[in-house]
Amino acid sequence: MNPVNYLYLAALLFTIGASGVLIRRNAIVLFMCVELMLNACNLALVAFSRMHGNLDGQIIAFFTMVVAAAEVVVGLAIIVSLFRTRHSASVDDASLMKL
Amino acid sequence: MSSLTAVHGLWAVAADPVERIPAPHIEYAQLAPTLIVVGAAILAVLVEAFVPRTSRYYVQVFLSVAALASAFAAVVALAAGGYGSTKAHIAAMGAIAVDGPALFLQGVIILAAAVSVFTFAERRLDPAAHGNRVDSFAAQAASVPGSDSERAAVKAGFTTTEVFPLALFAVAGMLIFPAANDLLTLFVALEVFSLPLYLLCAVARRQRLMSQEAAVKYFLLGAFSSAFLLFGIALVYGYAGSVSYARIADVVDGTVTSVDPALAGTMGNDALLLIGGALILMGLLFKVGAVPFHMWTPDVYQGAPTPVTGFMAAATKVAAFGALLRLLYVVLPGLRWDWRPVMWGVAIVTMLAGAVIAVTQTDVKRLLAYSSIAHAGFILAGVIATSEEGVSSVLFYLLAYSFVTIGAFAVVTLVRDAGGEATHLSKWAGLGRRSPLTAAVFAVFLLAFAGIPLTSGFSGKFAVFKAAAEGGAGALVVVGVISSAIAAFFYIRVIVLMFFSEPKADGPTVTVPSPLTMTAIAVGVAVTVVLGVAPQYFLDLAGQASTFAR
Amino acid sequence: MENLIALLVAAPLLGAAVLLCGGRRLDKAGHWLGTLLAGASFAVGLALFADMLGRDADDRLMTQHLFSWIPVEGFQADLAFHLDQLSMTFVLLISGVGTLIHMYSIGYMEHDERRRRFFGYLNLFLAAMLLLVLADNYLLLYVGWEGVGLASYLLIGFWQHKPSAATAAKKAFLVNRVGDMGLSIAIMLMFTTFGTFAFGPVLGAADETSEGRLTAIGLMLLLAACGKSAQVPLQSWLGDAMEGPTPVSALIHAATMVTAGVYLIVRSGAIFNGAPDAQLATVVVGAVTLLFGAIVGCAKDDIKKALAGSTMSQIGYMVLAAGLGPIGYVFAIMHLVTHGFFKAGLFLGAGSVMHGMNDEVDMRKYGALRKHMPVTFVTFGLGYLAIIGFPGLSGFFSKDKIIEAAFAKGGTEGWILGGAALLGAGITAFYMTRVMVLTFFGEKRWQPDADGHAPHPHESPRSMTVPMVLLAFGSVFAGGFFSIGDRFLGWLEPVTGYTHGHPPVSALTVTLATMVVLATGVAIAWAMYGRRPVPVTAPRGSLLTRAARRDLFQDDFNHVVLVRGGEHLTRSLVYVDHTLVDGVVNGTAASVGGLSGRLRKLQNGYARSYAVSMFGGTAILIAATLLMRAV
Amino acid sequence: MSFPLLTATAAVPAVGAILTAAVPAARRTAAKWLALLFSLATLALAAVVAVRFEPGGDRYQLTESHAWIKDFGVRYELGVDGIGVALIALTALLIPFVIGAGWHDADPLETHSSRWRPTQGFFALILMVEAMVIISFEATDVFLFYIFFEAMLIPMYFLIGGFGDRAHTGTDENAAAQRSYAAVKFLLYNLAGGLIMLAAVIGLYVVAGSFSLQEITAARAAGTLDIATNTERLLFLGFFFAFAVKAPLWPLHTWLPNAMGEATAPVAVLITAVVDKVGTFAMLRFCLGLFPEASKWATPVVLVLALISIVYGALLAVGQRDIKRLVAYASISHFGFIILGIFAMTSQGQSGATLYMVNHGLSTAALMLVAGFLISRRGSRLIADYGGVQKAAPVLAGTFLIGGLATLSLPGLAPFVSEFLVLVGTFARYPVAGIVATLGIVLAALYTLVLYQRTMTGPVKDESIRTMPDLKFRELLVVTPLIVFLIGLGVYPKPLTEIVNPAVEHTMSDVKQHDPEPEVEAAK
Repeated sequence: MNPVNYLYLAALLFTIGASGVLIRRNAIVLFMCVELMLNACNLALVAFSRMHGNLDGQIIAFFTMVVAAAEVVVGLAIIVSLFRTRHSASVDDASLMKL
Repeated sequence: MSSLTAVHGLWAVAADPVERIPAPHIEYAQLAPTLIVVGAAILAVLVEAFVPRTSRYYVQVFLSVAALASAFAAVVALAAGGYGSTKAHIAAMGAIAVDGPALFLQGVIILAAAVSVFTFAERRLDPAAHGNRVDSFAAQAASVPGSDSERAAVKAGFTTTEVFPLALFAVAGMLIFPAANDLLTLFVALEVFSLPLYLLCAVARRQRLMSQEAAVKYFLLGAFSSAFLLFGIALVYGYAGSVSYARIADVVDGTVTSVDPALAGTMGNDALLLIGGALILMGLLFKVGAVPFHMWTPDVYQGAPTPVTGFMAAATKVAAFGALLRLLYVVLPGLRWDWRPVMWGVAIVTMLAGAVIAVTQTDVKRLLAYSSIAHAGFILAGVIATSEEGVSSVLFYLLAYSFVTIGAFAVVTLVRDAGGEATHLSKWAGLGRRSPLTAAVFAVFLLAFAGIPLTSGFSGKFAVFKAAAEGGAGALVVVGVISSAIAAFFYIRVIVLMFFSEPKADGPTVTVPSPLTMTAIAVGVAVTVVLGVAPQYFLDLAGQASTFAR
Repeated sequence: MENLIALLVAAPLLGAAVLLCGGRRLDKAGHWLGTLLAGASFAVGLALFADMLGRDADDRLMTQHLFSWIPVEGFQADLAFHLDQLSMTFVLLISGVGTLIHMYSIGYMEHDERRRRFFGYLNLFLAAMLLLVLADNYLLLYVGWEGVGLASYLLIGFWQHKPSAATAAKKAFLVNRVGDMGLSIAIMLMFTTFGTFAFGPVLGAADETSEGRLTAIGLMLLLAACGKSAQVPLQSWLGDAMEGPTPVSALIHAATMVTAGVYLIVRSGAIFNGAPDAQLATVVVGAVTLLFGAIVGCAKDDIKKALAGSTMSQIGYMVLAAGLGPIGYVFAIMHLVTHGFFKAGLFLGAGSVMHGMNDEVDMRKYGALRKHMPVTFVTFGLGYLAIIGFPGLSGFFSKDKIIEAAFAKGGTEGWILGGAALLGAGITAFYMTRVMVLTFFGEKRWQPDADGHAPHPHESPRSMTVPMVLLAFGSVFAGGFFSIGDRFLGWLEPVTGYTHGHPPVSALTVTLATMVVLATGVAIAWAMYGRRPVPVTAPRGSLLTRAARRDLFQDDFNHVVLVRGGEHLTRSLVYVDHTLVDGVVNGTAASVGGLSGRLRKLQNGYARSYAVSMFGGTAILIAATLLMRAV
Repeated sequence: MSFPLLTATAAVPAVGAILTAAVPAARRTAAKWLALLFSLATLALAAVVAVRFEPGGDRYQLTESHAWIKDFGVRYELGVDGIGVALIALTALLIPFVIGAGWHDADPLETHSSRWRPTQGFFALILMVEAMVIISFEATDVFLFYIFFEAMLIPMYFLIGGFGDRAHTGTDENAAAQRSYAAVKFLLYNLAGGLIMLAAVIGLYVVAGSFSLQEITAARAAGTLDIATNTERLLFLGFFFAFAVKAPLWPLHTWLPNAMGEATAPVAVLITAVVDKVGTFAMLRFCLGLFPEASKWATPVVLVLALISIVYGALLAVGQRDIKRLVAYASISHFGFIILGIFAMTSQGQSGATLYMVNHGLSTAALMLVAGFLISRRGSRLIADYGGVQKAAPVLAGTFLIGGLATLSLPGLAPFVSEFLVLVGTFARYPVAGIVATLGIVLAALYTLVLYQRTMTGPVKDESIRTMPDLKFRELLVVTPLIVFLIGLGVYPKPLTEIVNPAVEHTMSDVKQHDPEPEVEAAK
């Protein structure tokens, strides 16, 4: 298959993820959308890696996974503590500070 | 580039029998500043695990200060050893640059961090709870505010001493960020300093709802932006076939020597490079707080515990601008004609929007947040100069700006009423009558922000504008002075409020802090004045440090 | 001898400084000191006069250079004095009459607690006036010119607690300032024309200059003269200036200061000679004013205001004469001197009357005073005869010459001017007779003053009557002394120049005509006021009378056009400044504020909308980057 | 190396400011005396400067030059020409009077907390302003000048906003609001001007590569530095804008009435007599010196604005109800004269303008300080609240009148000399402008005399005026020397003109202008 198609897929996934961030309210879902964007990046990286015939892209993908994991740890901690305080995981509820 | 390809290029050698895996060549001594901080951070985690609760605070503070001090000593030693100028080079197999801008910014970050740690460690501002001195951080961040478990934690005298290792980790990330010499390191460093900051935002003792909200917003938007950054990395990698700065630069310039067919195919596709570059730029502009990627700034600055805000405002900006400079000057100079107009637009919008929106703010911390946005615009004007003067002016500006910022936020921590810090501007009315010294100090910081001569703010602004004008960006200078004039309005408004309004009867009081915060403020004032009156030495430093290693 | 010139100015200046700064300690002796220094100045003047008489007619100019006043590149103004026959005439008049009036004031101001200050101001006036006539350049003249304006301002408003006095003082200064504008423009013109404004070079080079320039300078000088000498159209202040104490009216607003305009024109003769248009303007101003003043004088019931109208009219004669050029210069000055005597005498007489009548000024409340104030009556009467030009007295000689000279102008102009001058003489006779009759003849029409005190008219003290007597001597004999053998002409001619004019009719005819007109005026006045009882409150009178009472509506015109208009202008400017000039800036600030208020609404607190902004920003960033490449 | 006299002249008040600020709260009288002492020491040094200055010598004398901020191309370069000497002398002369007149203006109220030290602050700020003004007059480096030109706004700002006139027309809160409005307006106007100038300063460096006034003027004269016409004009506008705000020139003037109205009288004097002079001084030194061609290009517009200022300021002064605002508008009119003289580009005009700066300083100081004494007695700034003061306080009225007469440029007093020189200088080149400007003479008489009439003459207004005390010894001590100077310089301005003339010739040669020749060469 034409490697470019992988890139289209990656772009599509990335856009879906981004749209999800913009549309969804639940912090967890939002967060999952961000993860989707990261994975879209991974896909692109791996595809490029293959195109260029070096491993850099794939290694970065591994790093990305680790970073994503770390983000999950930190992110969930924050989201959970917010949920416990507010009894709501909607990011729209957290709008005390504005203007 | 080749070194990176050599490390990662296992694909090609896997078929051969493995006799010896060549160990990567790491110049540990030259990476000492970062390594010391990382080491201290890990040690600090261990301290959390093993040192008894009562003495943790002291051990942590000592450890942090000691680590930062020795890291700074290492930076100075490296700089003295010529690594900032003649011996500047790329270390760690191409991953990290040891050169003038990196060392200068690392020095600034470490100093800013050290001063911030003083404010983190401040325990005299809030009244003691159950006989225990408390700082700005929650007794137990995990417990729900107002719950039994929190009360129990307060009663037991718990404190979130984890802030120190978190801060150290963040510093470590920041130290790498401006020195990162490939896109992967850039990304990792970004995450290393961002994640601890998200957490630090969430652990305020008072007004935890806002603190948590700030953390959530910061985290989600930060993650969102880093996804963009990563996608940009992917595209640029796709374009150049490498993530190494030097290699990408070569490909962009077309000076690359050996072109394989795949590279030839992608090189032809400029859209990859342009879109990828724009996405990376966006990731960095987010951290810098440039319009329209600035919207997290006011909310996060307001919600985060004030010492953290000060730290974040100063150190993050330094690190992010360092990375931005390196990206634009080392990786993308060949694309100058593409990114300069765009950055012009960003700088203009940032300067104006920051200044204009700040005019109607009513909260000191939000006000300072918008002011930081405007300042980001001024610094961008220097970035656009694309000259060595541009680099040195930005370096100088960052030095000047970071200390003023930390000092200003430190003063904000002092003004308190029953509900904690009194950040609403109306409560600051008449502060100058009640506490002339505090108000005067804050006024000095505000004047520096406003860029009044004889303060560091003026020297910095002048340096940046001069570089911009010499770089042919005269129009930016004009916009800059216009927005400075607008900005002056709200700084002046605060001064008016403090000095010319009658104090309110139930107004806040100024708490006398411990020597820690006093030191932080005093350093801020000293730097402000010295850089305003006799900046030559520091300009020299910045000037010598303005060459990037490639 | 020449080094004494400075002393003329210095003596009264010293007096002013000492009296004004000295404080209460000098209250007792202040008036003596002031009078002494005025006398000293007169004595120095006499000494210099004697010295001057001893010289040849061509060598009478004395100068004294004190120091370089304003030395600036290309601009040289010196503090230097220029004493020639013209200046000498003025010096003697000013210091002489001035000294007499100082003496008079000792008695007149006896009961005023601020007498010391009054003498300080008087001394200041003398110093400024002497500086005016002694200056060797126009800029220094300007200093004296404004100095007398200041002294006049201070003295008119001497009774500051009276709002009318304060207003009159301010008005005098302001109207004079309009004239001063003319003087300063004239000086500027001289500077650009000649590169200097010292008398010698300017007047010496006048004939090398284009007529246009000279006309401009002349007109500006005329404007200045109009202001200081109360000529139409800047005459309005003089009537109000009578708010000042009477000695002030006598000295400043009759004898000396108001004649400064005439001095200026005569002094600048060389310029006017080269500018016929300016001369024409001058004679027109003079003729109009002499009629204007006379008409106004007819209608006033206030004795001082009637005299003020007369002053205006007499100065009109002088200006007319001065405008005639070399034919008239000498006679202008001669009339000026004789007028100095008789008008000062008349004013002092009026002051004496007021002194005895509880400061009443309305002539309708006088009547039959001749028995109660014999000295005043006689001196006033002599002054009266002098001013109407009774044959043999001062006014007869000087005024007659002017009327002759006016006819000598020639052509239609000459007839018109001569006719106006003649008519003026008749009106003068009318209103002066009216004053005389209302005051000293007829029935007692005395009224108690505001506090209910009935007046007890009495003769004034010696210190007041002696000056009056001395001035009366001048009024009687000065004209004859000057005219017989053309003494005055011979004295002044070297300075002002003289050409003999040939009137279309013989001099004798003119004199006779004058006599007829004069007699008619006296007769009509006697018929109207001497033979009929005079009502205490003025009747409504004819339209002309009412107009004349209101200064021919000239003040009303000023009030409506200048004062009201000015008020509207300033008020609307205050509004403009506040709303427009300030408004633009405040509006800018407000619109920044408004923009800020609107922009901050974007920061709505929802993390997802922040993400939208980032997303959109990124899209723009990418689009812009791609677009840049495309362009 | 010789003794750094110019540095010392600026440093002494600066040190004085620091020491005064450090005096403990309870010892406020000591602070006053300390401040007075330092201001007198500055005066002594200024006198030494004036004596050491040789009118026939180099253009800039007593020069000092040290490296400062190499990276910005900035040197610490000081030097004075005659104009600078005159203005330094004026500044040093006026400050002791300002201090003396404001002796009690900043005494703490009982409601103040004990840590608030207004007195120390007040006098320290005055000295700080003095130091900064003096160094601006001395600086021959554009950047150095700019620094202090801007920095002096801050102490001025605190002086205006922090120590308002205690004679309020409204409630306390209202007064505080008006005061801070005035202070903010002052600062923002001037800051905006200064920031525009900053852009031009940077631009100048970019085109000239130096900040040294002497270097740039020398290079321009020698033709080695060629600035494109449009660039020069833009830079000129940047500089001029800042100076026109400071001076202030119509229509950038509206901050002045507010500032002078709300500030205490001594501070108002400081604003108009001292600080604003930096603006006109800088026009003469920097606008004309650095951008001669652009200055000539802008002359018509500047002249028109100056004329508008003259007439407009005077008319508005007539329309004011507030004594201090009236003086402020009068000052606007006078600044119009100064600017007119500068841009007439004749020796007389420029000498006149320089003298005008000095004389206007003295005359406004006299008028404003006496007005301040008056206002402090009655507690009102409204003209309508007065009447008949001369009955109760003749000396006060007399000094007020002399101040007023100086303001209307009565011959014999110092302002006349300068006003006439400006008029003559303007008329020589632009007759119409000269004639329009003479309108100012009439209007000046109008507003001054109306003010005097309404406040001092007429029947005594009320009891508080009947019992009004006359000038006290301290007040007399402040006013008398000013009057002596006004008369002295009116009669014998030669010492001043001798110092100023050479400097003006230099400026004239900078702009390559010659005085117009008279039509007829009169026989001298």
